[in-house]
Amino acid sequence: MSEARVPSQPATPPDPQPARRRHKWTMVVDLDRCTGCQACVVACQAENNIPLNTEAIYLQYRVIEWIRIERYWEKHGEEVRARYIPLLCQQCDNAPCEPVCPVYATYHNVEGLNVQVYNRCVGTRYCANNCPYHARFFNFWQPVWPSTLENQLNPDVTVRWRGIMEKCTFCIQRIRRAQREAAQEGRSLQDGDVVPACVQACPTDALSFGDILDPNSRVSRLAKDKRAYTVLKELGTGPNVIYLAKVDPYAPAPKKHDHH
Amino acid sequence: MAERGVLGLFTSAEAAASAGAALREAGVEFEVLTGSPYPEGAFGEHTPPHRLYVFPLVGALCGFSVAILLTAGTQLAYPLVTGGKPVLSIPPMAIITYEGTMLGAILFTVLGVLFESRLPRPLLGLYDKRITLEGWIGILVRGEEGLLGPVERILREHGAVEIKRG
Amino acid sequence: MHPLPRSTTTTRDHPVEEYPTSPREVAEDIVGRAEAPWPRWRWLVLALGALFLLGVVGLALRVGQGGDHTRWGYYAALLGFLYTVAGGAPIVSVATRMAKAHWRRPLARIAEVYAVVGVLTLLLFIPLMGVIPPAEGRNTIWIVGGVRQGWPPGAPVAYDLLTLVMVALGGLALLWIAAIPDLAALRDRGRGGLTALLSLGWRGTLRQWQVHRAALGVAGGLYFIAYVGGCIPFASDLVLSFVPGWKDSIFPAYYALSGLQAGLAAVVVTAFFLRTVGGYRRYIHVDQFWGAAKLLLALSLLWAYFHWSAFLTFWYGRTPTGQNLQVLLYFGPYRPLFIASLFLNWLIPLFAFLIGPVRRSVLGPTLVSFSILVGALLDRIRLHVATWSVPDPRGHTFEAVPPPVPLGVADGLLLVGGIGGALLLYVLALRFFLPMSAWEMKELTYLRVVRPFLKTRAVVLGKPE
Amino acid sequence: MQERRDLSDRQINRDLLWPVLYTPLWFWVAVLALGLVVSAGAGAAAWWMNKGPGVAGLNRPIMWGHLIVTFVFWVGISHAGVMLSAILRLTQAEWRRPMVRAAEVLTVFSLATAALFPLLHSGRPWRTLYWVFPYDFSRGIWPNVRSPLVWDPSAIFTYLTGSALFVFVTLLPDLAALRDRTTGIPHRIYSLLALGWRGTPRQWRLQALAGILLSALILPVFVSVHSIVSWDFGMAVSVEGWHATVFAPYFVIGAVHSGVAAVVTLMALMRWLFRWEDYIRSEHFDAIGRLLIVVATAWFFFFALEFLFGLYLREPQEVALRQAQVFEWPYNLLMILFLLTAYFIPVPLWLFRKVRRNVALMFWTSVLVNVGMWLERFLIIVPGLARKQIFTFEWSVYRPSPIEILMVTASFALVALGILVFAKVFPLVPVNEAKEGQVLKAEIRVGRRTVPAIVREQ
Repeated sequence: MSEARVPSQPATPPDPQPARRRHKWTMVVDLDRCTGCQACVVACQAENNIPLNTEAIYLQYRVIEWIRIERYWEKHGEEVRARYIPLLCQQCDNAPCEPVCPVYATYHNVEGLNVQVYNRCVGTRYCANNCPYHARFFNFWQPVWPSTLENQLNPDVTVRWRGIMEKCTFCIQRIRRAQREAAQEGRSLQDGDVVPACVQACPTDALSFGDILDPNSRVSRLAKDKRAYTVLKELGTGPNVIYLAKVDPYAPAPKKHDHH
Repeated sequence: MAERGVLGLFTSAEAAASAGAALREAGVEFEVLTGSPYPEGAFGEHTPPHRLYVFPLVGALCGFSVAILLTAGTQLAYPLVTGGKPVLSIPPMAIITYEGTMLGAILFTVLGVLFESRLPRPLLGLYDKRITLEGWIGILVRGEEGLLGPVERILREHGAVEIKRG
Repeated sequence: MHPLPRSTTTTRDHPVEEYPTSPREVAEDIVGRAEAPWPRWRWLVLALGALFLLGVVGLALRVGQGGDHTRWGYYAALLGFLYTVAGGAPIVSVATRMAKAHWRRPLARIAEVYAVVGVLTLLLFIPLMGVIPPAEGRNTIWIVGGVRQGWPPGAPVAYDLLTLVMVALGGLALLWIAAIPDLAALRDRGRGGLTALLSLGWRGTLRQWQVHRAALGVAGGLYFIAYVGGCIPFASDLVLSFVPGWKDSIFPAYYALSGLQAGLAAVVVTAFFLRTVGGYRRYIHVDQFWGAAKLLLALSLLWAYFHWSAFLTFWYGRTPTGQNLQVLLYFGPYRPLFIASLFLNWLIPLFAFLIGPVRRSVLGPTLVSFSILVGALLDRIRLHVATWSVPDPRGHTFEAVPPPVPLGVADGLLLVGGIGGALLLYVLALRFFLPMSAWEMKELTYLRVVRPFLKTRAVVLGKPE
Repeated sequence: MQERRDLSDRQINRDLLWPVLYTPLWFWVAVLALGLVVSAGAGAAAWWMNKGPGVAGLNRPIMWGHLIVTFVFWVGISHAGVMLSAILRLTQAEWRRPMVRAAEVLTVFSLATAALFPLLHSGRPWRTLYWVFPYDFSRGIWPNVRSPLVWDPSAIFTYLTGSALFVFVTLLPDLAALRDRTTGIPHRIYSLLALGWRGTPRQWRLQALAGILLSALILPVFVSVHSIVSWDFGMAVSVEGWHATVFAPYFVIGAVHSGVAAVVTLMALMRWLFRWEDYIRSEHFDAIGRLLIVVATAWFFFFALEFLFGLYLREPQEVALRQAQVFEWPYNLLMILFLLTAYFIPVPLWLFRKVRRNVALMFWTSVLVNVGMWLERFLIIVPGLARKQIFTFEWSVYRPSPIEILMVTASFALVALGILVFAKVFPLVPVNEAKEGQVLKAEIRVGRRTVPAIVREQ
């Protein structure tokens, strides 16, 4: 039986496809730098043809934000502090959302990305239920843009249809372009070639993106920081988004559910 | 009429039973037609053995193998990794294989029931509506003219209210 | 649970052994032989007594070696085995009596007498009270126990003790109520002392019978609730809460169910011995083994079903805790035990009982029941020893799988002696309470008649409201 | 069993076959009314498909709502059916006779109705074919067998096929009776369906065998079906309150609870509509009431387990979920209603023999049970999603839209319509079972009293 090979320390899950793997894209979020300014949210909106989140949509709880700023309050004795944590699809190695899809509309590709196949999706919404990070978004309505905005749609990104699921792709279109350009120049990808929209837009440089398999890439170095932790570690989803805890006399030690 | 035979109709089970016993003594093979099930051998008839239990087993085997092929094949045909689970995940296969096995068993059982009770039967043959409508009991003997005469007499002796020849 | 009509099994002409047909035969047979239920039973008592002494020695050793709870796994396993098997057996009589199944009648007393073992489990628990770590910081069903220090007072052991007391008392009450008419019969044959006392001057008036029937129903229901409900704190405090972060809501149900399965198996094996050695051939027929076999088949399927539900949930969830749990319980050092009980409690019963002739025989169900009993013991060892071997039960996640705990001399002696002691109690009680419920057998003599039906013979079963 | 009457076969035919042979006015009225409701539901579904899933009250993270609740509900109802008839056949309970077929038919129609909902509920219903069937040879991408949503169709297909065939096989002798009773075109049709049944001992014996063998085969399927439905939720590691090991047996026993109650409702209606007082007698309600007490209590035990161990680790999200279910509006009200209707009102009532033998009371209590069981599914599914993880910023509320409510209502009408039409075409109480009951009826004299008894083959 395959389960017989379960390791006794599964916090780092077995790599399902080590042979074919060339990259393992990873993002590092330094919470000490994040100011919750939402620039990343806007940049993502513009880059990925995300439908407009009007007031009505907000009131329906049907916002689509591939990256969002989670706001929560930390109470320390008398004073209450606002805390921000940018949350996006964690591109989990053991993504709970993948196996539950009946039609293989989402699966794990060799670059460690959790990809969504729009035209396979029938919209059972099971993946959204099974995503602990609330990182999957459903097109309840047919997305429409005012005619003035139609020309700003990104030609590299599919415009989704109603009734299907979507989520952060780590700007896979930019990854592909970087790879193409590298190939044309006959060189291999270097660290910093791939810059997702949110990373590009972050004014405080709180977000960094790269290939964790490259030992001297920026994310590899940051991931070794002692502040590094992953969200909801106890679920064993193996996220590829690594957070660096806030440096703060009040900040709790990096452990699970530091939302209180 | 396809078959040559005589059908004696009885209003009471007792009469039919005694007639059956008499026929048995006379060494005549006969069949009982009733509108509702009676305990086995109630009319002294003997029912040939059946092979119904073979059918579900065969069906289960077929269903099992088909399900195994389908589940294993579809996982391997397009090896997509989901959730870090092995490409050939046994537990989900077990579930669907279970369903397939049971489906095969059920289908074959139904076929077996029809086959063993010799249905569907194109022609009704010697029969009488009152068997189901009035709860009469029919005793049917198939055979040659020479045999049918005495049989008919036996049936009448034991109180057959009506005799049908075919 | 009536036997299916013969036409549904492949054994066409099975020799029909007849039950006694008159109440007085029953009285002669059963009540008459009360003093020596079966030949050479004294020797049996002596042998079992010797085993029990071995157990006492084992306990002494275990206490002498000291150590924390990790050393007491096998002892806990013995306790769990006795609690579930002996606790589950009386349910057999309760449930089948509720279903008005006639085939239960010869088995009812055999099952109920197992309740006396409850006293032993109660005594066995007392040494553990000093060993079980306190509830603080552990997951327990004592909701506040983990949060507020030392509340509710004495959690968990005090409540487990209470549970065991309730089960023991409930079982004894059920046994006693069921036996009153027979105790009266013994009294009338001149057995005095406790028998006469417990028969409460029963005279068998119509009113007394009505009250008796109602009381039996109530006692049965209460015992059922006591046992199944008791499995929640028992399974939680003696298994689940020893592994940090193990959240398994089906487990108490599984614990109770596997107990029922093993309890029924114990009843079948006992019935077999009473039939062959004990000379109750006219009372215990194939009917009984057949009916039990069908129940055992159903229980074995449920056994696997509960296992599968838990296994699948953890396998699919893939949380670190869940995966470590599966290593600990299924794929790690205790794998052989798991495989063994998988065969003994599921595969063997399943495939044996799929065959009609095996179901409808005396030997078949007996052998399968024996395998179930062995499997149940191995299963309990796996569960308790594995979970108790975790050094620190506090915390919310289960990080490291501990090494296996070998079976020591003391543990071996304890297992042998504990089971021997339980059987000793059982045999003594069997002599006191009669191995067969005489009044129910008398009832059968006029509720079950064999009549000619047209040209065949048929059994006519009376179903009083 | 005191009220047993002697009935001639002719009498039994007349009593049990009349709904097939004559059509009362109320039948057409009922069909019309139900048809209207069903078409309204169909309209709602069409609207959903046309405008998009936005017309539902769903949102993030509450992606599943009324339609999934109703799916689980109807699958649950479908379990009674065959389970009841199977258990009673296997145990040869004499009181099974009038209710087996009604139960099986209820199974078939409720299951078929349930199967509609996951498809209608999806984002693109018109593309769900490659979810349900492995047919996509061209692209070579098949259904993902690792997904519980693929286990569902396989289980439901097996169960639906099995129970439909079960109904047909046990219907054969009654089809023969109808064939002999009717004339003209109906006669032709029934002759075709009866497959030339004559009622030889061999055929009858195989009937008995089929009943028992198919029951034995369908029981494990029935257990698996609702287990798999429960795993749609139990496998979701991310939803607190779904990922519980007890879910499979908890759902199954709950399904039995709601289903047996539904059979009681149906039997009461049959007794009233078709005037079958001689066949569906108070003693039957008594027996099934006793069964209900046991089932309900077993179910409550599992409910207690689920709730108790839901709080076992006392993690913040566990506590938050249970707080929502018990204390927060509107779930607190629903929780109270659910507990009262599903257990604390009916079960104490059933303890009284008088109540169990009172058809009207049994009818209303059984209806209550199913109100409660619907709420149970709602309280499992919706709050679980509303408090999914500790991201309090994302917690939301769910208000069903008229569209959803319309579709849910229509589902009830659809099941009722199906059973009504079936009752028009086939006898809803097995005629041959009733006759056999008369044959095997016996009595035993004990002293001055006669005890009702039944003949069993030696």
